[in-house]
Amino acid sequence: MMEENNVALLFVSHVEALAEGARELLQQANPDVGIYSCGGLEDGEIGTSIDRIEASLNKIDSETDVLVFYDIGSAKMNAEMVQEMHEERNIVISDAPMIEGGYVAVITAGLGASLEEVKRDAEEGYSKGE
Amino acid sequence: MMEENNVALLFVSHVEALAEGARELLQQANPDVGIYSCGGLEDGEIGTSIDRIEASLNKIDSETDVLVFYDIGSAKMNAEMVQEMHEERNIVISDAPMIEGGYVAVITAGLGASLEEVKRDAEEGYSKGE
Amino acid sequence: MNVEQAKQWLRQTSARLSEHKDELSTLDHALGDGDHGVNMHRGFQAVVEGLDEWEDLSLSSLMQKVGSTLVSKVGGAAGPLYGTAFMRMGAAWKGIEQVNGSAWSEGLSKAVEGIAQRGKTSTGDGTLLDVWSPVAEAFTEGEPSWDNIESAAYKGMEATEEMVVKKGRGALLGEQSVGHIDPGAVSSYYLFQELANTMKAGEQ
Amino acid sequence: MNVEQAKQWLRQTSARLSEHKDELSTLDHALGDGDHGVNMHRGFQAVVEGLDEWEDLSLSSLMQKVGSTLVSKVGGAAGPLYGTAFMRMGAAWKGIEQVNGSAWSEGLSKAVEGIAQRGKTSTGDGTLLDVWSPVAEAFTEGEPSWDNIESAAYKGMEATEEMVVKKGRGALLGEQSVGHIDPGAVSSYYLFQELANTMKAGEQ
Ligand SMILES: Nc1ncnc2c1ncn2[C@@H]1O[C@H](COP(=O)(O)OP(=O)(O)O)[C@@H](O)[C@H]1O
Ligand SMILES: Nc1ncnc2c1ncn2[C@@H]1O[C@H](COP(=O)(O)OP(=O)(O)O)[C@@H](O)[C@H]1O
Ligand SMILES: [Mg+2]
Ligand SMILES: [Mg+2]
Ligand SMILES: [Mg+2]
Ligand SMILES: [Mg+2]
Repeated sequence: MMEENNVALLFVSHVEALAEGARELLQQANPDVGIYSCGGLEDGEIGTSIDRIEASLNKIDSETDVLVFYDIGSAKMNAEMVQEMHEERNIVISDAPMIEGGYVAVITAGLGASLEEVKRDAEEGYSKGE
Repeated sequence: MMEENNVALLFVSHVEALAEGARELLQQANPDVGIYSCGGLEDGEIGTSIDRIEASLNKIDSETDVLVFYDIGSAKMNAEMVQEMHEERNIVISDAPMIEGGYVAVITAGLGASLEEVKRDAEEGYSKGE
Repeated sequence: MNVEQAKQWLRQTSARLSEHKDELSTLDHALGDGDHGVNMHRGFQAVVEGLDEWEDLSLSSLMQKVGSTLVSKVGGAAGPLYGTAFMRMGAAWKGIEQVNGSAWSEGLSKAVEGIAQRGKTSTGDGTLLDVWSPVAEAFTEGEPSWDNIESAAYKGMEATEEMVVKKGRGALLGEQSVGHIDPGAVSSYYLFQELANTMKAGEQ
Repeated sequence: MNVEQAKQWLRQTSARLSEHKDELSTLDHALGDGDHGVNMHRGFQAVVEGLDEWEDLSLSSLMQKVGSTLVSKVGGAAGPLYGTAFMRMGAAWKGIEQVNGSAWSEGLSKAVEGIAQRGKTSTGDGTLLDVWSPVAEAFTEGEPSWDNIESAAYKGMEATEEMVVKKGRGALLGEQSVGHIDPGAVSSYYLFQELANTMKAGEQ
């Protein structure tokens, strides 16, 4: 029923459980969209690791566009470093609220929207409450 | 250094790991603020349970004001049911983005802000990216 | 409807929802997260398990118990919505042993009010309310016409296919939500169809 | 500074940061999440472990390695910031075996540029940049005055106490961030003090 979609979502958090929990929640909303997650440091401490971000990225087909969601600022800086290291890939970082924007993103990505559309919808199309 | 604060934060998610990961991330930002979490169903499935929300609420001193953050709409409906069942308590539900608003909330709650101030800051004082 | 008939209704509904578990989840896969069948099955299983324990309850208390069980067990949006509906019926039927024409009308309109409040929704939003609301209106002061009620439920369900969903997860799809029947409307149709079946069997 | 002095500098910085781990975390407790000491300790531990393996690297490659190690290991905002700073110094010092007056100036101003880009920040925001920037300016075309450099770092660090923090976690505190020295500024001060110590020891 879903159109083929070419945007994968990557969730980068300071806490592994948070990233993985987000993935689990959003994957349920559409099992066909590629959703990846990484979080925490090797030693289980709170933080983000570019090695883990890269490892997640390497799981995604290199032709697939990637929209990255992050929890707080330093995760974004690390995501930007990985983005710069992979200029050959189409990676975009979203400033949308990670869970709420991510939910919109999985829906629109599932409808076959482009990376730019998914990013815009995640940042603007999010609504909560009434 | 922190003033006494009288606002506890409660994170309600469809996924236990997500709620608990949020708690872990935010608790680091201020170990002195009361942060509670619940998520998922008894059988490990994705969903929210008013029993779990109530159990978390019961861990919080009954004089303490409670600001509830939720992930998606049906969690809010369940939180509202619990809120109605406990009219004797001061429980308010925030429509702020759960992680980003929660981060602001833990900071302002830690500075001794009132429930209304914490709610407002979480919903309006959140900024991401630049 | 007396308390025994209510129990019969709930048992039949539970069986019906179990049978249609996969169908409901598939419908929810298009508009939501694909768990509506599992959710309703989980909730009504718990209700049926409860029925054996709730032996001596009045009709009103039974409805309250059903409501709180659904709220606790369903896990998704349908939980607080169905739960509120049953609790409001229970409240409306305080002291009533046998639900008749006006009590039906009163109970169902309170249920509809509860769903609308809980879901912050109104008819036309493409949700289960689009079944509950015409069903409530199909109850008149006189004795219910179960055929009318069933057909009101059926038409309400069918009508959701053409609606742009405004509430719940499906709302994110915008115009793309058109063309799909709402899963909550379908489960509600089964609920009312089994009500009609139960009551018609009792009339014979 | 030759490659051996650079290694000495890094070793001394690592020891210094380990000594002050708790102090840095306590400072970060007031403005952030209380992990800056642990983060810097983790990062520079990994650098020191690397030094033994990176035996035959040029000064430029060594700086690059230090930078990428810090990015990988620090875990907090300081990781990409310090990491970018070292990588930019490495890039500026391509083909240079001995960093002298103008190379220092060039390397540090590239580092400052890198931090400003990475952190989307500028001086006065109450961050480590408020140490790095005056330090870069204290390097002139001639041979460095290590006393000047150390005092520029010290003054830069101290100045953060009066600033409203505009970037990083401390920014959420608004006016309440005034009265606290920025932890990243303090770790940067230690870094440059150990640079001065190392270079002054070499001069004797
Ligand atoms: N705000 C709402 N108002 C009315 N009905 C709603 C609302 N949100 C969801 N629903 C109903 O709930 C159904 C989905 O239930 P379910 O799948 O069990 O929950 P979830 O969406 O949390 O997974 C929808 O098909 C719709 O009929
Ligand atoms: N955007 C930024 N620009 C410049 N420096 C920053 C920025 N964000 C954080 N910092 C610096 O990083 C320090 C905090 O580092 P650290 O505690 O290791 O990271 P985190 O805040 O992720 O826990 C701050 O004291 C500040 O000097
Ligand atoms: Mg569902
Ligand atoms: Mg669900
Ligand atoms: Mg920190
Ligand atoms: Mg940190």
